Amino acid sequence: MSELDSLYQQIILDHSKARQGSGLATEPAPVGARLGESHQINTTCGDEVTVRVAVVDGKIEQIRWDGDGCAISMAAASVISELGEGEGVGELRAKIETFRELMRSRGTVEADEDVLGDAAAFSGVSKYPARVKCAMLAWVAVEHALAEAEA
Amino acid sequence: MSELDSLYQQIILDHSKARQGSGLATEPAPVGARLGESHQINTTCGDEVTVRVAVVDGKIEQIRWDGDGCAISMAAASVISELGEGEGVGELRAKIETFRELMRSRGTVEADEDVLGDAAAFSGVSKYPARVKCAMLAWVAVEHALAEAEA
Amino acid sequence: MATTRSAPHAPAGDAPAFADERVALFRADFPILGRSVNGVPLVYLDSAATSQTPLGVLEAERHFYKHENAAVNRGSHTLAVEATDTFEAARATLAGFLGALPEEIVWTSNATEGLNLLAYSFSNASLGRGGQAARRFALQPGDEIVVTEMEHHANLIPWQELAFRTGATLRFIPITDDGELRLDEAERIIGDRTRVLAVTHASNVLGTINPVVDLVALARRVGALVLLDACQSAPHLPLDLHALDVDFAVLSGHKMLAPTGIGVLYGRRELLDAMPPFLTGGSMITTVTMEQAEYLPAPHRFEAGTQRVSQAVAFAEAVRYLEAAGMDRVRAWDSQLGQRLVEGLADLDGIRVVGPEAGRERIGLAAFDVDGVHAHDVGQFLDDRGIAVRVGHHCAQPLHRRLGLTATTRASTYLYTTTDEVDAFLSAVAEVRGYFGVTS
Amino acid sequence: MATTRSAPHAPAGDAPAFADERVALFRADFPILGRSVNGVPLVYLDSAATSQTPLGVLEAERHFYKHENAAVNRGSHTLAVEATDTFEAARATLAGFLGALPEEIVWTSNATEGLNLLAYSFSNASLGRGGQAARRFALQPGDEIVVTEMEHHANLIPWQELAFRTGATLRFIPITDDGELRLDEAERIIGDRTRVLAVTHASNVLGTINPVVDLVALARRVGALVLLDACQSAPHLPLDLHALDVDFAVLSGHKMLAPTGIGVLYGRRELLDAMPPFLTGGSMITTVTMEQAEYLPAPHRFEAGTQRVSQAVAFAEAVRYLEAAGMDRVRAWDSQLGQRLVEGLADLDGIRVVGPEAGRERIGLAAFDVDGVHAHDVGQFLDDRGIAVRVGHHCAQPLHRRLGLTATTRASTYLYTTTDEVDAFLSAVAEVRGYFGVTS
Ligand SMILES: Cc1ncc(COP(=O)(O)O)c(C=O)c1O
Ligand SMILES: Cc1ncc(COP(=O)(O)O)c(C=O)c1O
Ligand code: FES
Ligand code: FES
Repeated sequence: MSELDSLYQQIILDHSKARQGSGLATEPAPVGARLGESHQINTTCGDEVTVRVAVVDGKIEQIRWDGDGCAISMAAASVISELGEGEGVGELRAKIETFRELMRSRGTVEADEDVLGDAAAFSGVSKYPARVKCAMLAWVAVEHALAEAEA
Repeated sequence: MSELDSLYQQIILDHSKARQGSGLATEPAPVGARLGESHQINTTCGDEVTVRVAVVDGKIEQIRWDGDGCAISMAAASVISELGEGEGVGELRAKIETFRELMRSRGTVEADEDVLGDAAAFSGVSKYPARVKCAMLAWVAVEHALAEAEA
Repeated sequence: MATTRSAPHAPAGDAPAFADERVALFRADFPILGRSVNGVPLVYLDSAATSQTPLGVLEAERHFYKHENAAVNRGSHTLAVEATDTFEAARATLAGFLGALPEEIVWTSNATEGLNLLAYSFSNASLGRGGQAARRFALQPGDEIVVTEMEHHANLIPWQELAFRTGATLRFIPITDDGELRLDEAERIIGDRTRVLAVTHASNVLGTINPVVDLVALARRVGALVLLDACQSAPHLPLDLHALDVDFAVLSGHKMLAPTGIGVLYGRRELLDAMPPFLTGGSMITTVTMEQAEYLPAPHRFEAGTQRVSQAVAFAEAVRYLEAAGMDRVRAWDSQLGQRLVEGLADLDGIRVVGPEAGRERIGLAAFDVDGVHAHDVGQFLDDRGIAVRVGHHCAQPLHRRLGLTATTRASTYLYTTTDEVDAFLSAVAEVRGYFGVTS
Repeated sequence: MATTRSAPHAPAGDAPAFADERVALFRADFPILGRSVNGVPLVYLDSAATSQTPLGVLEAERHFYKHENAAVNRGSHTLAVEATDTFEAARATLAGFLGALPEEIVWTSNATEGLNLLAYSFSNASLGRGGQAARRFALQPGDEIVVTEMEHHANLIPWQELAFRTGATLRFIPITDDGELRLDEAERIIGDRTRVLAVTHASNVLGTINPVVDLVALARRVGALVLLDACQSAPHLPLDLHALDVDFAVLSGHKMLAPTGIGVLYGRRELLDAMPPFLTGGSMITTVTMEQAEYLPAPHRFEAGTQRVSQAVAFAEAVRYLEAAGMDRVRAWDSQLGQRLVEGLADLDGIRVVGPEAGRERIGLAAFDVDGVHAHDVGQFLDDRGIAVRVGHHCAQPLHRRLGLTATTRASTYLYTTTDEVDAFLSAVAEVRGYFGVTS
């Protein structure tokens, strides 16, 4: 697999097209849930994402988002939305941390597919420091939204 | 004669100490004369000179000045004060022009002592472009003062 | 006044473009062009962001440090006198290149600083600094500053801030869908309230060359000051600022073979001499007390503190390099490559080039959108082939918004760019949509 | 509070000065030191104006242009990523050298620009820019800015202008006849109205090193911001800005082996993040519409337009050179030569050295008046012997006025200055009055 192909793995390209959880307006937030929202801008490119999380009893019921950006950022939003729904807040936080470490590793850390699921496909991104922000954009937004939901 | 000695010729050192025409207050301007005054600053060093000329019937009766500066600038003020008194305005203007050309010549023009008198000793200055402003300071002031006297 | 475009002051096409052999000779002066990235040879198509620097320019700077480095305009020892001569000679070289007088050339860090210098000097004038002579630069509520929809942020935000500081209003001339200025609108907008017209000579996104002559005429009619952003024109076309009759112009050395850290603000002599200072400090004053300071005439009034001496020396050498190449031929070459870019891109499916269509005048660049693929992904794909292009909003967000885009991919050329490089780029672009699985 | 001087934060004398052989090795890195002027070998004693640049620093810059030059923080192609990494690594190197964080380092053209950045940012805050967070930087009538009588124009005129723009009052701490700050007066002047205290660390004329610790304590007592002009200290002493606990500091690369055109503004992180921008344009924004712009956090908020990339790279290399030499040893050497200068001059008839007397701490420079001979004539005489010194007011007119002088002659040293050079200078000065026929 070429460097480029390891960046744009098929899973990433697929997620970037069939975007899980995309559309804040399409489905209402579950009633009774604690809601948190976060809007993040990638300052290098100007791309933006808005994420809404709904938390019930420490469990994430729903992650919905709107945004526009490159394949990496859209796929990352799709993946966390899929991965996060149904997770405990603490567990997802831990996964976000694991993902962040993976992204910062400059290719030195092996992704654990058991923990990260489809997000393991992003390991190639860590070799492209300029693209790490793309992968992190929605994940950071989820992190902030969770903090708001719990505040 | 070394380069330095050709810059600081004895005539210059002498004039810089026994300053002809120095002292605006020491002697009043002749009554009935047209007066002109000019204050010039050498922006590279901050030194200043103020010159007053008194003109009667197109002839320069008196040149007096106050100022502080390096040996070159003080000597140049002394020399023009001595040289100018008794000259016709037109003649002195011509001499100032000749002096300016000499100063700008970077050592390529021979000074005519018959025309410039003691000012011919300044020919060495032209090889020190940074010092040309020193030599010109009082001469430019006289030029401006003459213009005012004639206005 | 007609809204048709008048010819630029020196029409294109009167000089032949370079032969490929000549370009090969240029390339030998730029070692970086021989490097490889990702295991393939570099194809550098990002000169509109920053150009590369030839060895001779580096050598000029090195020579300065090995032989004459000293503080200029301050010292009186031999070294300082020599350094000052070299520095002022560099100013004269730039003046000659731009059709200006040496006293009209102010050194800045880059074009951005030049624009900020103007905006801050005008707001100082608005506060009364510079007295009566500077009143013509003072702005107040009701006054208008006019820019265009195609400006780089550098020629937009400083004016927004000036408007904020003075209460003046910022207006803008819209563009056509083809990325040309709407002169009919310009004529309507530039009116009695207009005090400053700030406009780019050539667009760093569209490639459009604006009709400066017409715009100056509109501004003169109402007595407005005209600022030309020459960042993208000075590197690529012969410029004669006196002939163009603009009041101010800015440019950056790093876009025209010089190192970073040096730029030029041009201002008509009597204007610069009347403007209040911007940066204050050493080397720009005559007399200072604890309470106040008096200032030198231009250009030194605007050059506070120790100057970018070796960068100025290098900039002059860069300009000599361009003069030796011939600016009319540089223009012909860039324009030929620019056309090749647009024509090649127009032939591809799902590609939308912004700016003037093929066949119309443009500088050597083309920005485009790839349907279904984000510009950063396009850039990444090209980079994998060693092709360096710029992606994003190119510091022109309002323009992109007007075009209905958030980002584009831009390829730009210079005198060292080869036809083969343009072709390699075009064939790579042809593969982008397939790679990302976009088929529609 | 006592008015006695407390020790500077790292007392001199704890490291040995260089051996002559070490200095000879340094000199081999500076080809210009081997040149001659007027047929005699150059004796360069003007490093306080601008230092010379070693080959390794030039080589670092050349390497950058030969291998990685590209626009930073904008591009996403490989070259741009590499250039950005190199540029940001240079920032981290400077931060390490100064005892600061990388985000606290803003690149400027020189110290003068750093000071103007502060003064303009504060006046923008005074107009309401930056909102509530920036209120602490806003000045109004009744507020006071305090400087000292020994400031360089760069640390005086920008504050005069800020006072003019905001209605604040500028006050100054006087000096003793020996050229030391009057701490008793400082204590009286720095009061509840004081908003900013701007003071030089080391004087470029007197050689005095100011008691920063005491001054910071006085400012903290009243909640004033403290700016340190580190132009003459950063090149000559180990600096730890966090330990000194100042809010801001400025310095210039060209005084510490780097090329011209690069300097640093240090600001405590939370202050920089709260301050409104100064220069505006590209690369410092997040979102821009035709009407307004939103800004990036520091340091990029203050770095508008294409940056001085290769100069930053060179500055980092210069700092590595100094670190390799050892800043404590640089200090010891400069201080030893400084003492030799003062002692030698004090022995001569008709010479008045300004600043602390022999035996008291000073950096490696001495400025003096020759009775009966104008400084420019002294300088000319020395230049004829190949000795390059600076003459004039050294951008400190108010200080000279305080000393009753209009101009002085200044000799200054650096790590490449030899004891022999200082001695050659001293014997030449001994002849000056004789040459000009002053006998009294
Ligand atoms: C104490 C001091 N402050 C400020 C400056 C100004 O530095 P620059 O001219 O590099 O901006 C200097 C040097 O000239 C200086 O010695
Ligand atoms: C049209 C235009 N104006 C202004 C600028 C700003 O130039 P700089 O970043 O060198 O200040 C640029 C380049 O980025 C440009 O293309
Ligand atoms: S390029 Fe904008 S988020 Fe990836
Ligand atoms: S040095 Fe000032 S006039 Fe000569």
